[in-house]
Amino acid sequence: MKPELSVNIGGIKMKNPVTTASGTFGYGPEYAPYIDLNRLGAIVVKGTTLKSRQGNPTPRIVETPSGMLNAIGLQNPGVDYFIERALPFLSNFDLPVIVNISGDTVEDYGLLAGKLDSASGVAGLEVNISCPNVKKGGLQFGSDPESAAEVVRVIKSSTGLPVIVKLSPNVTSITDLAVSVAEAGADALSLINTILGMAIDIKARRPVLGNIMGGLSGPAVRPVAVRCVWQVYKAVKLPIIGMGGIVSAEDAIEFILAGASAVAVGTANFVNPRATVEILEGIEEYCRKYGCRDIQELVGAAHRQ
Amino acid sequence: MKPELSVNIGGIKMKNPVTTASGTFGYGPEYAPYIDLNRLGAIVVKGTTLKSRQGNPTPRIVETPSGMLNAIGLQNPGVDYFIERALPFLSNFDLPVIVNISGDTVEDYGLLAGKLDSASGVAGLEVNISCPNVKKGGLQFGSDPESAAEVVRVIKSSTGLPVIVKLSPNVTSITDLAVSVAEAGADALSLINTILGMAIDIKARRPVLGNIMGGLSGPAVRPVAVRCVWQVYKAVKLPIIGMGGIVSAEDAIEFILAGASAVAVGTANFVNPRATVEILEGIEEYCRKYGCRDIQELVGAAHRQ
Amino acid sequence: MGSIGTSVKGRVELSFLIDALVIKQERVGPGLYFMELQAPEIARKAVPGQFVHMQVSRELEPLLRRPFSIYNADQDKGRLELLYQVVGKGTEILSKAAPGQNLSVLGPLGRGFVLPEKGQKVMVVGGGIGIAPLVFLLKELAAGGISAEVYLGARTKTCLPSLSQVGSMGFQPKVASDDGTIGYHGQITALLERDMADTAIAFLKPDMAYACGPKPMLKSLARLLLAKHIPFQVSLEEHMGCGVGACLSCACKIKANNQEGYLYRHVCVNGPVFPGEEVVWDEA
Amino acid sequence: MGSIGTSVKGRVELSFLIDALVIKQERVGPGLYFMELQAPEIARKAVPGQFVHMQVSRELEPLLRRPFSIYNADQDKGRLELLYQVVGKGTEILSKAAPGQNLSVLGPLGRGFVLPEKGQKVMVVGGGIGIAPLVFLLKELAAGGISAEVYLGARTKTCLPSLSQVGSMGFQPKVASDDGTIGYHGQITALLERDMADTAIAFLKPDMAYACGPKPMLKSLARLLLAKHIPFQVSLEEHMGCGVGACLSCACKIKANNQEGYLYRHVCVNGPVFPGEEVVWDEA
Ligand SMILES: Cc1cc2nc3c(=O)[nH]c(=O)nc-3n(C[C@H](O)[C@H](O)[C@H](O)COP(=O)(O)OP(=O)(O)OC[C@H]3O[C@@H](n4cnc5c(N)ncnc54)[C@H](O)[C@@H]3O)c2cc1C
Ligand SMILES: Cc1cc2nc3c(=O)[nH]c(=O)nc-3n(C[C@H](O)[C@H](O)[C@H](O)COP(=O)(O)OP(=O)(O)OC[C@H]3O[C@@H](n4cnc5c(N)ncnc54)[C@H](O)[C@@H]3O)c2cc1C
Ligand SMILES: Cc1cc2nc3c(=O)[nH]c(=O)nc-3n(C[C@H](O)[C@H](O)[C@H](O)COP(=O)(O)O)c2cc1C
Ligand SMILES: Cc1cc2nc3c(=O)[nH]c(=O)nc-3n(C[C@H](O)[C@H](O)[C@H](O)COP(=O)(O)O)c2cc1C
Ligand code: FES
Ligand code: FES
Repeated sequence: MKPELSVNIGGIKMKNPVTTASGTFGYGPEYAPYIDLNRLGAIVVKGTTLKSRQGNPTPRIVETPSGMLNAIGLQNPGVDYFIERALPFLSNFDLPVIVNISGDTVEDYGLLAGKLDSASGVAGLEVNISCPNVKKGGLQFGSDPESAAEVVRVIKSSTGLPVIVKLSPNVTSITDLAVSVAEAGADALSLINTILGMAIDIKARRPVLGNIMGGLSGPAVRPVAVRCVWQVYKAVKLPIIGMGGIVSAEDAIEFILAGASAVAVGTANFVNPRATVEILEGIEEYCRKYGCRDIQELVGAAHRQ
Repeated sequence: MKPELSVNIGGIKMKNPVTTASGTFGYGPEYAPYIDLNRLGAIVVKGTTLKSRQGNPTPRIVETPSGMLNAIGLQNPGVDYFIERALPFLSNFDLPVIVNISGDTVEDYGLLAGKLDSASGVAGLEVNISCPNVKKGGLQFGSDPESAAEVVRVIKSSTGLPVIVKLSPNVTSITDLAVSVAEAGADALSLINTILGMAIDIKARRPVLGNIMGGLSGPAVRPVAVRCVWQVYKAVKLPIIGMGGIVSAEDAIEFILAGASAVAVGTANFVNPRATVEILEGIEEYCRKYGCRDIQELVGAAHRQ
Repeated sequence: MGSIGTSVKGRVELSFLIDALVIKQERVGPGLYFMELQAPEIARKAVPGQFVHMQVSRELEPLLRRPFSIYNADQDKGRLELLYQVVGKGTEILSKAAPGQNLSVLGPLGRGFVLPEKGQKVMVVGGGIGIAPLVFLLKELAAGGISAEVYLGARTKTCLPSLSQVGSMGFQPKVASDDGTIGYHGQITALLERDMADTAIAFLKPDMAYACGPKPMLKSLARLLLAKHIPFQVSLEEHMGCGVGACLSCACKIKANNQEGYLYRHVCVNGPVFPGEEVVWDEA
Repeated sequence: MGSIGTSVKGRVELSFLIDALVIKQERVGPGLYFMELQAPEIARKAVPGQFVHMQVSRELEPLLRRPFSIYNADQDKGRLELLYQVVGKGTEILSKAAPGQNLSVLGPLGRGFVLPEKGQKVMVVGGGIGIAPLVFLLKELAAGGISAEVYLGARTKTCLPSLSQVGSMGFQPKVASDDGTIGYHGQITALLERDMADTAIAFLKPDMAYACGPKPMLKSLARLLLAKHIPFQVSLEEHMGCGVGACLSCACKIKANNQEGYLYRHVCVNGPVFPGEEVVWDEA
């Protein structure tokens, strides 16, 4: 019997719980040669801003033990270009498109939401208030519950699209943030964004990354991400998209048991371009093996033992 | 020519910058079969509390990608036992003994400091306000700058010993904490303690650790630790003992270049009981290779490029 | 918590960190491997029940060492033997180590079995891979001219590669298998319980029992032995960090006259062998 | 930023993720290895200048793939050849892959060299391991009956294992080594500069130059070629995450008519080969 895998993330209907982590999957076409995009539960595209951004100086990436640091700096062609040139490609597929948005100011978020609200083919917004790699905005909204709530309120008043708020682990209490954005009207939560880190080149005696600091992702951060999902699941009732170091179906299940209704695959795509699909197949297999008829049975199950 | 490796950590004279991370090296005798303890710059012993503590239920440890989670829960025989039974062993060696202390209350810290002040053979205190594995105290002092400062003031009024404050990475701004404890009179800083994380057993569908959450350590956390040292070095003038995922001399140099005056080796001891000494030798070699006559030249050097 | 100092002295003299050459690596059953290592210092000092803490490769992933009981130590050749089951990443990597390769081995660690006096009646009960430390014990018993009743259980016949070896030492092991492919069809503790009850067999109450195996087996066994007031020693397992008493990971509950009724002791230094009467079995 | 869509179509048809059998692994110089892989789909589609993104092992540490230029592609046999230098952890592990092992290979990736028209005068300049993609290029030039002035430089004689191969294709490479063990004693760009200035040699201005090598070499070369208005194509390197244009890690500055004077383009999809005139060399 095929287990029921569909999930509803704050109004976004996904045929299965596997999606992509923003910034690790481009806009879709990059991975189309290797997997059938239609098999994804949803796609979350690269972080989009109001105006185009060049991004940070190089090097933008450095490998670390079981992980990597990135400091891309939100390079992207801007929301208008995105709507005109990237979105049409995705309309060829039968999958919800979630647009990850970042602003320098609260107003930016409102304007972005407005533009995407009127674009066709957008299923929801993922609000990045947690990017550690840009100077203005980014993490500054994500580390203060009140600012975060303000961003959410402005977005909610600019669009009827489902709003997923992406939280940062670089805070004293991720649950305070979660509670605050939930009260402000968020429809779902994504966690986690990368953890602030850095690496130093001991020969050159200077930071490796052009931006000095970057965001840690990959298997190394998984225990932190699972903990965040666990804490937030306890604190708020919103559906959670869990991410951070997922490379296998077992990892994905760990997030689901901790409380995630869906999972996003990030860094793993770089290692294995078919990671998303293989993880989906592994989840199906786990359900069959353990007699789970509906993935819902697993969501947060580790809290109930 | 032998490079000058001695460092002074807030009044504690270390013959070289390599010490041990509290809780990973017992009280010294555990590793004496494998290395000459006299070669260490200092020893930081297991976290000590006023009364003996049983610690957390098992499992207390779980391996994660390039790291591990622990939730020991500060098992220790209490400060009196420590002074009577563990300290004498260390008096056989020519190395500063730094005692890591944890309290449930601010008063506890004062009492601990008082008792250790009058014990002979203690070179300094490392104040753990950042343990994620105990319910009371621990991290609660370490995440609020004002509480942290209060702990430091009470300790400073109870002892003339050098006071090293150990900070947690589980905060929105580690520099706020650093500035606050510096103003309260801390003589040095240790960073970082472990990062809060967890793991779930997907067969049993429950958290692996008896304590549910634990602290992440090992190479996986190194980028986060280096970042913390970098940020804190910029923010305060106190000497820093850097730690978090150091397994090789290269890793140690990374911390020193980021701003650490000394380094502590933790999880690596479990993997290689001779790690401390091998790291020390590697630092010496690096100095020779790059013509560095005094380790001081390297401290924070990555900020000056 | 009297472990500071007391357990130290021994180890200062008795434990070594060495690079050991893999002499032999052999598959001896389903997922079961036999490994021989050149480790003279360790082989010379090892006693039955002690273990080694092994780095499965030079890479830092997986990070931690893995503990394995000493299956046999050949002092003359300076060799250590291990018998291990592939259960996860670390043992998988270990099983691929080829002869000629070096592995970092820390040992011998922990406290072994307290051997019986000559003339004492002894029973040895092993289940699954828990048989590993008992074979070394049986070798020492045989060398000391001590006979023993031996009970060995496993999932299936092919998981009992040590049987002929134990036989050649002069023991006549009673055997059980979960699937009935060899010996009694069922658990080894069920066989033992039957024998203990069967007056025809004239079961002689031993002076000391030695046991190692999976937790559920040890629990059943403890129930049987405690009921008959048979003293016993068990080798326990816990997840380990350091293996040398530094990290306090490998805690197990041992009965104590304190408020809680127990103290945490540590498998790596206070064990792995503990007196069975002192273990808190409900929790185990 | 016109990369969305444009660079995509090609890749949908032309790139593959396959498990490739290691056919041959050979040490051909100090830390230099030659590897042959069975990868028919990739070999069939590859053009000179393209690269593959390789997982050096099945383990997740080191985590990321490593990019390597295609040194040669044998369509008939369905084989790919790589020439690589051990510089760190990943290449170290790769050098231990034995024939018979499978490696995950993603490719062919990126845009290769734009080949010259028949009759055009061509120059090829390679330094160190940068020679790797140029050998495939030279093979195609030879196949197309195009002759070329070839300049190859390396640290020392033994770092030039491709020399005889290039010779057997009919080229007469000019050679330089840092230590003078072969050819000109000094940098390859110094030799080239000398030749360009030497009227006796009658240096003929090429219609197109192709280059790959360490950044400092490429910079010197760019200076020389830009001064003489010689068009050139260079293969660049940047640290890579995905290799397919998804992560935007591998940025390099390409001149543009905007406020900043440059745009970031990406080595993995817009390159690795770029027109030399368009690269911002001060930054590179
Ligand atoms: C004192 C002692 C003696 C042992 N003797 C033997 C022996 O002779 N033969 C044998 O096959 N096995 C023995 N074991 C069990 C053996 O240590 C584990 O099977 C092994 O560590 C599993 O590693 P893995 O990476 O394959 O499994 P994974 O499950 O991937 O390991 C993950 C983590 O859990 C730990 N772990 C998993 N299972 C156990 C376990 N049962 N005990 C302790 N830690 C565990 C691992 O060490 C590692 O840190 C012994 C354990 C102890 C404590
Ligand atoms: C398009 C392209 C083609 C290449 N072709 C070849 C080739 O044919 N032969 C060859 O020997 N080398 C080639 N390289 C360089 C090769 O990718 C690196 O030497 C290799 O990645 C180093 O890995 P490591 O783990 O041994 O080194 P480490 O220094 O341990 O690697 C650490 C990280 O840095 C990255 N890195 C280190 N050096 C480079 C580099 N020069 N370029 C890009 N990333 C780097 C690694 O990929 C890894 O992510 C090429 C690079 C690129 C971008
Ligand atoms: C190269 C790279 C670029 C990223 N860009 C974005 C982004 O634009 N917006 C965003 O919200 N998160 C971004 N992230 C964070 C990921 O979406 C994800 O939260 C994080 O990487 C943790 O998941 P992982 O460990 O599976 O990669 C980026 C991560 C990486 C590695
Ligand atoms: C098993 C274990 C026990 C620890 N106990 C303590 C402790 O008692 N007090 C303390 O301040 N830190 C404790 N720590 C934290 C370490 O001292 C260190 O800050 C941390 O592990 C990071 O360093 P590492 O990655 O090198 O291990 C403990 C860490 C581990 C792994
Ligand atoms: S494993 Fe560290 S104390 Fe036992
Ligand atoms: S490596 Fe990811 S965009 Fe080039």
